[in-house]
Amino acid sequence: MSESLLLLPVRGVVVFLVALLSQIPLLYGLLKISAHQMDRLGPMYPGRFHGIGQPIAEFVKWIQKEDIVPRTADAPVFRLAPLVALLPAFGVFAVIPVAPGLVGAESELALLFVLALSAVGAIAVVMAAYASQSKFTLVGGLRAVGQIIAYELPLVLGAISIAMLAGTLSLTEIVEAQAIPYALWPFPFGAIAFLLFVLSCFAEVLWPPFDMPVAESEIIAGPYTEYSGMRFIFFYMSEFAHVIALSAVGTLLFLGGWRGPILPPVIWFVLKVSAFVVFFIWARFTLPRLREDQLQKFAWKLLIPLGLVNVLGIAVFKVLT
Amino acid sequence: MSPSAPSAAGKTSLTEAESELRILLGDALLDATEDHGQLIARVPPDRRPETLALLKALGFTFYSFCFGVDWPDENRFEVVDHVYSPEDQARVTVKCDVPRDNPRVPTVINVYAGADWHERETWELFGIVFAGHPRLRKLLLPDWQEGFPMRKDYVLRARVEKPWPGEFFSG
Amino acid sequence: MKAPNRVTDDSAIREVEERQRRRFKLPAFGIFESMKVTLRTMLSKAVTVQYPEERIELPERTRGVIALLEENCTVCMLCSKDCPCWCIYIEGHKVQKPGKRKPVNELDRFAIDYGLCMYCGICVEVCPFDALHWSPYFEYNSYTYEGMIHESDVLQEWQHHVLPPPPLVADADPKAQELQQVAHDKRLDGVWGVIREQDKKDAYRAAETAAAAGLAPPTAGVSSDTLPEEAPASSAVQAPAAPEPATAAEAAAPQAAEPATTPSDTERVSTPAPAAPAADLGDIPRIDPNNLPDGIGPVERGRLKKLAEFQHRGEAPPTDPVDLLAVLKPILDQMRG
Amino acid sequence: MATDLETKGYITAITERDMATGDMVLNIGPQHPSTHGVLRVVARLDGEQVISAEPVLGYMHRAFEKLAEQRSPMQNTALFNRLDWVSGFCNEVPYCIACEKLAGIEVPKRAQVQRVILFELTRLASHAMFCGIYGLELGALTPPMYGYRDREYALDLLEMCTGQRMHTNWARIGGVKEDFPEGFYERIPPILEYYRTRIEQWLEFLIDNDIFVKRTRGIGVLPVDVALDYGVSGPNLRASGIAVDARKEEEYLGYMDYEFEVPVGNRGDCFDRYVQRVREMWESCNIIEQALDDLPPGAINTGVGRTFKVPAGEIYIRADGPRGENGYYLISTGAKEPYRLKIRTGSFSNVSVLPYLLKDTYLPDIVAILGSLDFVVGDIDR
Repeated sequence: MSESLLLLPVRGVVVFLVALLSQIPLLYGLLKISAHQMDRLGPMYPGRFHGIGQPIAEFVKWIQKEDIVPRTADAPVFRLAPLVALLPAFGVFAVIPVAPGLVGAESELALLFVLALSAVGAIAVVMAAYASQSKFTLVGGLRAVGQIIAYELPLVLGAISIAMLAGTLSLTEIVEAQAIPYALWPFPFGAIAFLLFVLSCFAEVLWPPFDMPVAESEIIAGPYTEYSGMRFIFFYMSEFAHVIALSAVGTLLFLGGWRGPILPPVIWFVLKVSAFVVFFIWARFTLPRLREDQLQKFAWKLLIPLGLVNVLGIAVFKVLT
Repeated sequence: MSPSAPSAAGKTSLTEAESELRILLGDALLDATEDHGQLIARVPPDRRPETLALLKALGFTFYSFCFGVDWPDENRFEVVDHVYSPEDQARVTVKCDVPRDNPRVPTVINVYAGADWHERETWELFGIVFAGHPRLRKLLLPDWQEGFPMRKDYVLRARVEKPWPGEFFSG
Repeated sequence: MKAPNRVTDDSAIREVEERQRRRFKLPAFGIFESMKVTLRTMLSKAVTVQYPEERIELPERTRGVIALLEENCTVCMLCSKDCPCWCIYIEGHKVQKPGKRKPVNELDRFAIDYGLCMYCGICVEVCPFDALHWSPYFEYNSYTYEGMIHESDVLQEWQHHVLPPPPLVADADPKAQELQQVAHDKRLDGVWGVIREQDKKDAYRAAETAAAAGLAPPTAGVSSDTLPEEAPASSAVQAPAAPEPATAAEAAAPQAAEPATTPSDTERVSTPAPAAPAADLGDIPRIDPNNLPDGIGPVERGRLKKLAEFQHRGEAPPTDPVDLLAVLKPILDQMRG
Repeated sequence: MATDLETKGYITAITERDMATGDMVLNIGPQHPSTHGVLRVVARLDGEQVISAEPVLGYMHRAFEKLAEQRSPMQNTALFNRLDWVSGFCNEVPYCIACEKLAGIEVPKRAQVQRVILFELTRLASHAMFCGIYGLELGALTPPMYGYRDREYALDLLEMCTGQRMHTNWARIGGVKEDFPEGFYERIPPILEYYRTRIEQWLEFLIDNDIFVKRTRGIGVLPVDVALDYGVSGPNLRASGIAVDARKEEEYLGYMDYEFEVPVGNRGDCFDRYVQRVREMWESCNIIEQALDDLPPGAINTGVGRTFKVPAGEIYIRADGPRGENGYYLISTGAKEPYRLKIRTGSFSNVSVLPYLLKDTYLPDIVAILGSLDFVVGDIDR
């Protein structure tokens, strides 16, 4: 017991570093994939080789910028909001198992923890939107809250379906429970849950086609309009951390986690998460965005009923088998 | 003189429009000439809405634009409206003269909703007041702008502030 | 209001609707159509040209910057008069020259304010004496407003970048074609330094000193013979139409070109000398920017031109971020062999 | 109240009214990602719903009509490139035609055909850009890059011929400046072929996309009579279902000789306006092909010099540019400079219909509608 207590800070630091450093490949992939699908090359100069140093350069650029707090803003809330966004997003990393036994904090309720923390982001958005005292942030904040509430439900329903199928909330056990070969849940329950999960992920991280809260062609940057410098990239970092965390959870829930032939588990895990992330980026830069009311209709009239039916179906399925 | 005559459809309908206008407006139609494929009708300023309403009823439904012309020598402004008939492919220009010291002409935004901005533009550039226009505010110019830039006596400052470099050197 | 009685053909919209009906077998299926398009693009080669080290070749007519040929300017002020932006400043004075009846104008100052210039080309068009030319050069920006006012020395320097006007299409007016050909040849003879009076003098003096020093003229004779042959056969067309210094210079230049270090030689990069003068980059063959070898891509062409520029200046080309010499090595080898 | 409005600035008045009602006034622009420059839209919002919206212009007013009164025809063509910089060549041609018609100059056929080729290439470039940019308005980040890329092919041709990509200044009174350079003909057919494949791609990329259809179908419906009333022209008017096209109606540039269709829409919503432009690109390709086929030999200019004076008279010449009816009402008193030149631009009238279109829509629709009108702020403000 004392040993694990001693290791706690070490584990914390490692988790933090993983969360922080994983943003570098994500940002680089984002820049490069988006560039190539736009028929561009993307960054080419920093770091000599194909702009490999661009994420670092971006970071340095942003922290150099002046940190502006608008005069009319509610300063303490305004300053606090980025941290409230960032910390839960990083916290999710603590319970994600990368390989058997390789996890920040093994928990029986890991899935619940993930879902709970990802909802905290909504509070940060509201704080930012309210504290900025700007009309664009107000519209963006209202949209964001509506959206996160609407899409938290399908996300939970998708995850709960899997938890029910696996009979556990522990991510490690969910991976173990997935049938051979590596990723198979009974049809159609798994497929529906997957669909719900993926769609809600887009909405959770505010990426197109569900990026109305930050729709740059309508309301500049939504809740983040008034932010600059360090605080602005905190939001972005939390967004990226969210993307990675949700991709990792998606991998664990649906793609069989670290399981795979020949290659070591960690490699498999990273590969699968990367595939998830690449798909996210690809769709993000391709699709136009829906309108706010269409998005709400989509969630409440289609996804949530679908999720409920799915959960019901799984319950019946579980009883029968 | 014009090398390109308007299309046959336009020609007949222009004459038709002219005769119609003559019948309906009577003496108010001061002058009607056909020039370069368009009918130029001159009416007194107070008959402007009526004329345009007639033209609209005759099928000239496309409101092209309205603008002013400054003739300081003759002490008058011209208000020119241009309408187009998509059916007959004919164009009619309606002109009315307003005195330069009291330029007032009734608005036509009740006839053509699109005249709104064009009249505002003419108002701010020439100072021609369109009586009855509900939103006669600056459109293109800033609020602090004084004077009416398109009048001939308004000097284009870009051509005054700096000496012309094209002046041939002496000596 | 009458309804428009024109025949309306909305088949375009109908087609699209029909297409949608055909395609949308599943709801939201069209999204994958979009994603297919981006995926295809992602896997194909990007169209980006990495500007500072890769350059596309600009067309000859590109209006990049206005170059001045001071010798041709008669200070007639037409350009300055017709400039819509009033951005050309000319100063001059009258001089009575011996042997001339009337006093002649002499140019004191010719400056163009590129902060005002709108690149309309009117000055070049109205110039009756061909003193102004467009060149595709475009890298003359400045951080200050004053820096955008370029005086005649800089304008003159840009003559090096002027390209010969392109020949016209085959079915163009024959007269226009002929004129264009004349202009083309005139320019081709002196793109990299139009031959001016001063050059002629320099060349003449250099030839004289060379003769006095007893340098062997016969080898010079051989190489001077090769010069006109390598250049496109143009002097025939040029001779009647260009009574300007160019013809005289052409006669003077070949004799003068041999002493490898005369200023006129370094100017005349365009004439591909058989043996490269040792003034610059060692074993690189002379690159004639107007007569590049066939079958190379636009990027390589641009690079070759850039290299030619360095060669012209006698500087070593940069190796960072792209080593021009290394990249162009196959082409240079090919040109050599 | 009316006098209040007359004395006070417009915005002040609106704000005051709003203090009373409590609706939110959202200032979109003049510096905003989706207004293509410096257009400003003052929208009164009730939540996401737009109660009313009013464009505010003038941030880019450069007094072109005043400037033109001080300039000779040659200088004016260079100026008018800057009206609508996305389709520069289309702006200078009608002015040249106006001067030519007043002076009774017969333009050589070869020059006419060359003008048509360049005109339609400019239209291709402009529409190609629109097709991409409109994706950005709806939030897709990739299409604008495709739009810019595609446009560049047509602009390359323009640059090869005229020397500049956008501000061509190539049309002259009595013809064009110079003939095409060698190798110009060979470059056109592959590029037309490219554009045809692009059209197919836009169909796949956006028109087939459900989200795109959801965002544009039934949004910003513009009935024909309203469109005519406001003087909306060009693709925007045709998308509403009436085939008004100056190329078919006026005799200019010999457009009567070419066989092409004037496609029209049937609903007049944003989707139709998009399809309209995609379809017009196709027709432009056809026109260029035909023009290339019957390009007669001969002179390309009547050689009107720099001292050309426009004879007295008045004339209105309109042309169908990519943004709509682009016309010049020229009143000349026999001097070099026009006495009065009214510049009728497509965008000005097209944007004037915005208060009608934006009423009772949603906030995101503002952007969708603004984008679908395909305006250029320089063209609005002049």
